[in-house]
Amino acid sequence: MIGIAVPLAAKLLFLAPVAAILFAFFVVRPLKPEWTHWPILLSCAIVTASSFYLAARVLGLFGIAGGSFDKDVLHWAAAGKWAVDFGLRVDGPGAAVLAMVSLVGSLIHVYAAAYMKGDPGFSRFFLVFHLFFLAMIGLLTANNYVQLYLFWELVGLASYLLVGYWFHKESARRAALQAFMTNRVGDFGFMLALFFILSTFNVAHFNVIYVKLALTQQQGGIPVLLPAIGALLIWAACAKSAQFPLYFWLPDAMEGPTPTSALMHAATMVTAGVFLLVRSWPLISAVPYLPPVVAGIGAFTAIFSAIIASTKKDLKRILAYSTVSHLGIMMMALGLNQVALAIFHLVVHGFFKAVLFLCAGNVGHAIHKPTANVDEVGGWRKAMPWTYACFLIAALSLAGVYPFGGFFSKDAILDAAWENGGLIRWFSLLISFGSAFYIFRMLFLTFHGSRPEQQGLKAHPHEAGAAFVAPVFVIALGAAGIGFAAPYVQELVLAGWRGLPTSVAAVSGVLNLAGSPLIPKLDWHGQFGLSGLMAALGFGLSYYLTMVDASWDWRWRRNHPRLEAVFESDFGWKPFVALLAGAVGAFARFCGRVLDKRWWDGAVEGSAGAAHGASEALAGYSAGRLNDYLWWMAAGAALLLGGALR
Amino acid sequence: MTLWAVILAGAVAAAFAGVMLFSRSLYVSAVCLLVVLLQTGLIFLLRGAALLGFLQVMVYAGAVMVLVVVTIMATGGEPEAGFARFADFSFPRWLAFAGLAAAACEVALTLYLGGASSAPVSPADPAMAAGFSTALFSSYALATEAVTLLLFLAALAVLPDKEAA
Amino acid sequence: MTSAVWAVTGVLFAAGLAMVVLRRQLLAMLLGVELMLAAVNVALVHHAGLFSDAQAMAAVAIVIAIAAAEAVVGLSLILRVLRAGRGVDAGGLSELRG
Amino acid sequence: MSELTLLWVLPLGGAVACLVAGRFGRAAARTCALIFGAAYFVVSLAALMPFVATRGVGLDAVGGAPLAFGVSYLLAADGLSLSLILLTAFLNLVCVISSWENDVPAGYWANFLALASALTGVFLARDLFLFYMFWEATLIPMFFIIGLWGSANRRHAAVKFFLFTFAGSVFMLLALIALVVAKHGQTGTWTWDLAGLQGAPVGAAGPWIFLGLLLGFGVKIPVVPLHTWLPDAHTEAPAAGSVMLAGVMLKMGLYGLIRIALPLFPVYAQTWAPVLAGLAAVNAVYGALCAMAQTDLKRLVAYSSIAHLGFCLLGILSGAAQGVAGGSLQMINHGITTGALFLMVGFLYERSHKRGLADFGELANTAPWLSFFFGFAMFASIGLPGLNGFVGEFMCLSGISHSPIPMLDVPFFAVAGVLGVTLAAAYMLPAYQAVFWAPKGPESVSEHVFDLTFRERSILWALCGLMLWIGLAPSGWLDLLEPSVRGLVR
Amino acid sequence: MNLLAPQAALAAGVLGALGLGLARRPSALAARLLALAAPLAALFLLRSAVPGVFGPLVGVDLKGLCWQLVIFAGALPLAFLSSGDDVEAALFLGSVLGMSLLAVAGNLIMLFVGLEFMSLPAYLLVARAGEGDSRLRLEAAVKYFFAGALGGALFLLGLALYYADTRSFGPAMGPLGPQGQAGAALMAAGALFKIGAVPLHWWLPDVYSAAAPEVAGFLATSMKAAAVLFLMRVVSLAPDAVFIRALPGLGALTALVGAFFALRQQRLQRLLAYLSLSHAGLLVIGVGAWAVLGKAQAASAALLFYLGADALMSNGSFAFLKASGAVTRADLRGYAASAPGLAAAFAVLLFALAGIPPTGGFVAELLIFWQAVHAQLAVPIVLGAIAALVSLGYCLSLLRDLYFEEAGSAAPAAPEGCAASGSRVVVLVCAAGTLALVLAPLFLRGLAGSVWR
Repeated sequence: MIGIAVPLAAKLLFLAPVAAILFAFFVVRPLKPEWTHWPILLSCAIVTASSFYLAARVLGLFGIAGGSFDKDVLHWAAAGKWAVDFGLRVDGPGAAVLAMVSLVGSLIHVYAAAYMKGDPGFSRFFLVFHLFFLAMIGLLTANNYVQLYLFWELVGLASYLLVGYWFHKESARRAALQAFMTNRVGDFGFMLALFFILSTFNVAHFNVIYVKLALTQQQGGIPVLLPAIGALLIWAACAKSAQFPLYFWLPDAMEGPTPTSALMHAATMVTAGVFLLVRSWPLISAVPYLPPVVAGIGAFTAIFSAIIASTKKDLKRILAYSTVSHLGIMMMALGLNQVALAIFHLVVHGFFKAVLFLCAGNVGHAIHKPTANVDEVGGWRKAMPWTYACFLIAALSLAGVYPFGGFFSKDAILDAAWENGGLIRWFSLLISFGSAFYIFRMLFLTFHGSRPEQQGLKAHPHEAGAAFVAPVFVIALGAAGIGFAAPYVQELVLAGWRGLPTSVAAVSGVLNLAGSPLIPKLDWHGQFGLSGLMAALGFGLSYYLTMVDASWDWRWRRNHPRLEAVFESDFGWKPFVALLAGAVGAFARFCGRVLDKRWWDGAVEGSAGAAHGASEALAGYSAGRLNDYLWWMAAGAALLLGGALR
Repeated sequence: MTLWAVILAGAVAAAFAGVMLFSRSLYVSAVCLLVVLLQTGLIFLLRGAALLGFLQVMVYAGAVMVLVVVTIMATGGEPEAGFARFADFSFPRWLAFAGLAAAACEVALTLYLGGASSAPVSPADPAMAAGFSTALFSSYALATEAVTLLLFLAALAVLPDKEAA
Repeated sequence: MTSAVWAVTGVLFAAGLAMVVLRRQLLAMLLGVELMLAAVNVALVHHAGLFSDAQAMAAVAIVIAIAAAEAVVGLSLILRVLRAGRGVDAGGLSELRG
Repeated sequence: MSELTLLWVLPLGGAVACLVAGRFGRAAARTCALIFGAAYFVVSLAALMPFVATRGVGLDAVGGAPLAFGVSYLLAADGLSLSLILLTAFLNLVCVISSWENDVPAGYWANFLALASALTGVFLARDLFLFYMFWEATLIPMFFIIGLWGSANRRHAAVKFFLFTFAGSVFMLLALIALVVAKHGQTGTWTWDLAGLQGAPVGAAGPWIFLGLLLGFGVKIPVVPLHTWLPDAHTEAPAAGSVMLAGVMLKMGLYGLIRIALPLFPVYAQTWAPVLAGLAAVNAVYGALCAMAQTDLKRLVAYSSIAHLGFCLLGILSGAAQGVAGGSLQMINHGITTGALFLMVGFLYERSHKRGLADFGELANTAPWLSFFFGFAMFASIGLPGLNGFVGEFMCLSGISHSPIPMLDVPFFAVAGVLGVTLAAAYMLPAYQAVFWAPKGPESVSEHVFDLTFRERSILWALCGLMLWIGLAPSGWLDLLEPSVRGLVR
Repeated sequence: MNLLAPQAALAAGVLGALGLGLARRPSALAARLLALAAPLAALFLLRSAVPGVFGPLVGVDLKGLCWQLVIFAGALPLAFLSSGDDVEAALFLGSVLGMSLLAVAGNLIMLFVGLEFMSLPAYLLVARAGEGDSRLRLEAAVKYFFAGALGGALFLLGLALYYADTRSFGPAMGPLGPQGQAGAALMAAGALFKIGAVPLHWWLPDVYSAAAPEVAGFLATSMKAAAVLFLMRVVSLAPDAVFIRALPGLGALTALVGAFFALRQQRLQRLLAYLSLSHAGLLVIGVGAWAVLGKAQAASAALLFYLGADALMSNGSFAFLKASGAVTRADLRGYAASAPGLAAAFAVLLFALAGIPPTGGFVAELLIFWQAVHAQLAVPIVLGAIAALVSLGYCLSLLRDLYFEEAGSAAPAAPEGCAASGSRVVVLVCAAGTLALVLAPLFLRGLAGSVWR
């Protein structure tokens, strides 16, 4: 569409992983499976370099010219006037997320090489892991909805295979299935939205859709199906980004190996939903009542899952609910029309949440388990100083403490919510409080406390080695310092949109990006002060309940088993979903075994039986008597005669 | 005059046919049939087909009835007492009778509807009666020959089966 | 006249038919067959005269001959049945059924 | 002999040759089958090549003077026909190679080649008499394949299969006759020529004729109330038989719709479309629901076929370019994907004589290649983008959601279709997990399941390669098919 | 005199056989040669026969010639297989002669003569021909005889009524009066009895199942062909006869009854008998269509083709019973394993009987249905289709026994000897012919111009 040649870097984004996967699968795996990660790590390096180059290109940094581009490279399918072409779109939001994904992803690859060493499925893990990486890159560089959907499904596939990686475990199998099925339920919306988009706009390309939509809006209206499209896309995003009501798969998905949880179920894959909404924001924001819905979903999910996170004991589950909460925050930002903020928080969250997960992985590794329970650990800050340090940095970032990354992104969002006013203003305060509470509760329980209820003292925790710590530390540095990149990210996002001449007018009109602040105002009197206060309150409360009244957690569980059950079932939502799934299953069994097999096929088979029965019944009329025969002949002749005389 | 003679012969024939139908004894039935056939022969005569009447008497009375009687004798003569005249059916016997009676009524109706409209009766044409015998051996020769051959073939019926031979 | 002839034909034919259909003994049934053929002959002869048609006369002659042939075949079959020890009762011939 | 005649005579000759070679032992027969299967494949490929060059445009035809009864020997091929024939030849070859080690008599190979011949005839015939002959002739070899080499309940399944499908086709035959008679009433000449029958004045009998055709084709597809022969037949057939049955024979129904019913009755094709599409939607959803309830792996795949053909039907009925083309492509796709699945279920069955979901477990550890290929084909089957299933389903549903036909453009059909896509995962994945992931149960026969041999892997690489090829670059295939079905686009 | 050359040949055959009987020890070989030579000679002489009229009795038309072709062809297997003596040869040839006389009959009297001529020897043939216990054959013959006699009498009454109304033994000049209608109906009853239409069919399964298989084949083919022609002749008498309207319905009913009764049969020959009955029903539908279509040549060609195909299918399938020695369905189990060639031939015949392509049976059934559709006989067509479906059901279950089941413990011993190998030849030839008949459109191309315009 645009007469710019695809730069080599963009090609390498695909060529390197594909080549690495093929080489690893066909050559390395049969010969030396434990070396599978080498070609893949090489590919990671290439991809990271390429994506930073592309980000620089979009920004025009370091004298690299070219900017954004959007170009078709493949005629995928065509019939008559209907055609879907595949292409590459490298623009601001894409490049920003791409840079984070490739950097964090590559480091997690390095971590995984150490973490998964010696596992019998090492080779399989790396292949699928890298396949995911490839799919995520594809998702971020897709230039149309169909292509986006393609990679959207592929990341789902990778998620399925990795959540079910330890398939001998019942829980892992169930979690994998649940993850995939829930995403399928979301994809129901996405696919339907695709069809509506295609039938409304006759095209799936973002930039063309933006222009067409802008033209329609200039004529003072929106396409009939647009509200449906928007709602369906939001639904799809809710599944992928684990928003209420479809959030429940993500905590269970922690059954996968820790690198998977870190990369896919925290830093990157789950943000695909947010990314989809960013891409679709011109469409969604054109329907006046949809953004508040998005904001509402986000805010509710953020608080809801923060509360549940506060009650969990499994480290990875706490982090999973935290992820859900932060994805809610991103959605909230989108709902408030703060697109750039949403992307920025997406990037920042990717850093600190990856660190938190990898630290949890290190802790688990110390007790030779995929994940740890707070009952099994405690007071390990001395034994695992590096891990502790990284966790602390990330926790501070998550809680939004200046100058860590989270402050710049999360508090900016809360700021925007405050400015927005209304109910969401008070939600933002609660989120601030909740985030601080659950993350510090986790920190204290894991690294500080040493209570009799915990068995951590009996274990002998230790750092697992440089390969486990170094990548984490590098990411933690990113988590600490990323806040200062905020201006660049803002510039990246805006420049990205600007760099596409055919759509710039439409986009700037639709998005109204200019007014969005990326840096939270250091306003001590307003939201900033309040949210800081709430965070401090959360910190204090968690300190009191874990360090001062050390056994409080165990006590209330013992005293209020029913209350715990309520938390355990996510306020009853999980049983409800299970009930729904069970109902579908029961209906399917009815269809398959009763309706189809017993009734309908029974009727079909019965018709053969009926024919035989009729035959047997008729046989009674053939007793072989000659006089019968003759009588019938006379009767027949008489009937003919009677007919003839009529 | 002829009409009344025909009616009389017919009535006699009908009466004997009835007896034949209901008689338990085969001898009686056979004799009744003989009477009926003689009456039909008489009707042939009355209608000017003397040759045919003669043929009727010859063939039936002379040949067929002898055969029948011989066969009756061979089968052991009269049935013992209590032997049912009428056959059993797969359905109630009255139904068989009723059905057949209905059919007979139907036939009667047919004849009534059709018979009345026929042409006036002319006296038998002697030339025609003579012409008939020539026809049998000229234009109807083929049929005659065929029937002759058929009679030969029918005669084969009396030959025993080859196993029996 | 025609009506009378047809009445005779009808009554005789009906009696023959009843004989064939209703009677139990095979021989009686055979007699019925003969009666039916003879009954038809009455009508044919009458109409031959009526239409002055020698063809019909020839037909009657042929029918008589055929009736004789039929009687021969029938009687021989009945005798065979008898010799095979199956009596002369039509009711006994019901092994072939179903 | 023209090339088109050769296409159907060659495998038939192969069948005879196999029988003759059978006199010299089983090895000779199978070698013969391989040679003829390969030759047939090469010839069908060669026949398709000109169409690749012209991007599917054109027609290759054999026409003869009318014979008795208004019948004439008319064969014609376009992109659609030849693609389906190529699919037949390919799957036939797959069947031969996959049964290579089975110790079967010459009749086995002969039946497969005869089946291929009849199927080829169906796709070539342009004379309805000829078409019906080939159509019914396909039943005979399949009857024997199921009945002689199937599993436990094969006898019943074979009879049921034959009887049920014949019940449909007998009404189709009556409809064809009525069509011919109607045309005769107009022109005074008897003809069975498909082209010559266009625009026959059917009058009041029209709906009945159309219904008769639908019955014949609908049983074969199968459309939902007419489907119960399928699970039994597929389940009881030998592996290779299921491959041909699902891979090609089900396509006959759709092909008949595309080639005969819809073009001959363009008006009914529109006015009845909502009803038919409703049935197709039911197919998609109900097939999936039934599949969810199955405990027999092969039965499950069989029900998945019902669901998949629902998508095809939706696309073909849509009257939109992408739907029609996608529907035809999905015919090919389904042949490859479901063929592969049936093949692998067959491998499982050959090794263990079990098919139940509960009879296996942990195969991913002991038979990694099998689990890899099964997973691959499974994801293709449930419509994972990047593999072939997605392309077809996507285009079909895109077509139905943007249909130019009145009443078809309501979102209901697209919603039902997408629901079917969604449910596909709900029956496939649990089955996959039960067989390949879950721990072995007490009744497990997994220890008998050794991994795929080189021969089996080679077949599956070919099939999976095709899945990937069509999934990533379907445009070449669409170019081939689209001109043939353009007539159905409103 | 060319007109009656085939009949003359047959009559000579009959006389020869009768003469043979005069010898002290009649040569069985000579009798068999005679039985074979006479129909072959008749077939040969048929080539030079041309349509024409000879006196009031003989009217040879194209239909009559074609039908004789089918009749003679259908009789050949019995001629070939007959293991009988001179008496049987005479009876067989006499019956064929009767059929051919019926085919050339020019008026009703000759028709009646032909009817009785073909029937009387057939009764005796049923009683005599065949091996083993004659009880059942005798019972069948008696039943056949009485049914036939009643049918003949009904026909004769009809003839008289018709004659009284029209003063003619030939086609009616004007519209029929009530008497004529009644006569036509009764004559049709006689013809329908011969075909075996419901409810005049009861004798048929008994006779076909008890007679020797080859005789049953003869009755199911030649006799049925003659009966169909007989019915067509009656229909031709008066186009306004009311009974014609009942034919399609009766045919459909017959097809259904045949199909449903066959379903439960365990004895193969009885099953084939009911199958034949079902086919007879289809033929009656065909005759009905032929009448509706104004006696179109295409329709009679369809009937002829059907009968021709049936001559192969029925003869072949009955001969299979003789060749295999199978009596009940259980005997068929696993038969394909022990005699693959014969089983394959029987399979072909079964598919043909069920009307499945690519066999001649399919083309035949198609042609009949075609005529019926053309005549717009909607309900009979659907009923006929259902009957075809039911027929297919048991043909398939026979195939299932044949191929898919393992042999039972008491498999029948394959009959040995000349007769068995002769019947094997018949089965194979019939199967091959049935297959070849599917190419009918090809080799009937010449006819297409005249009949199928």
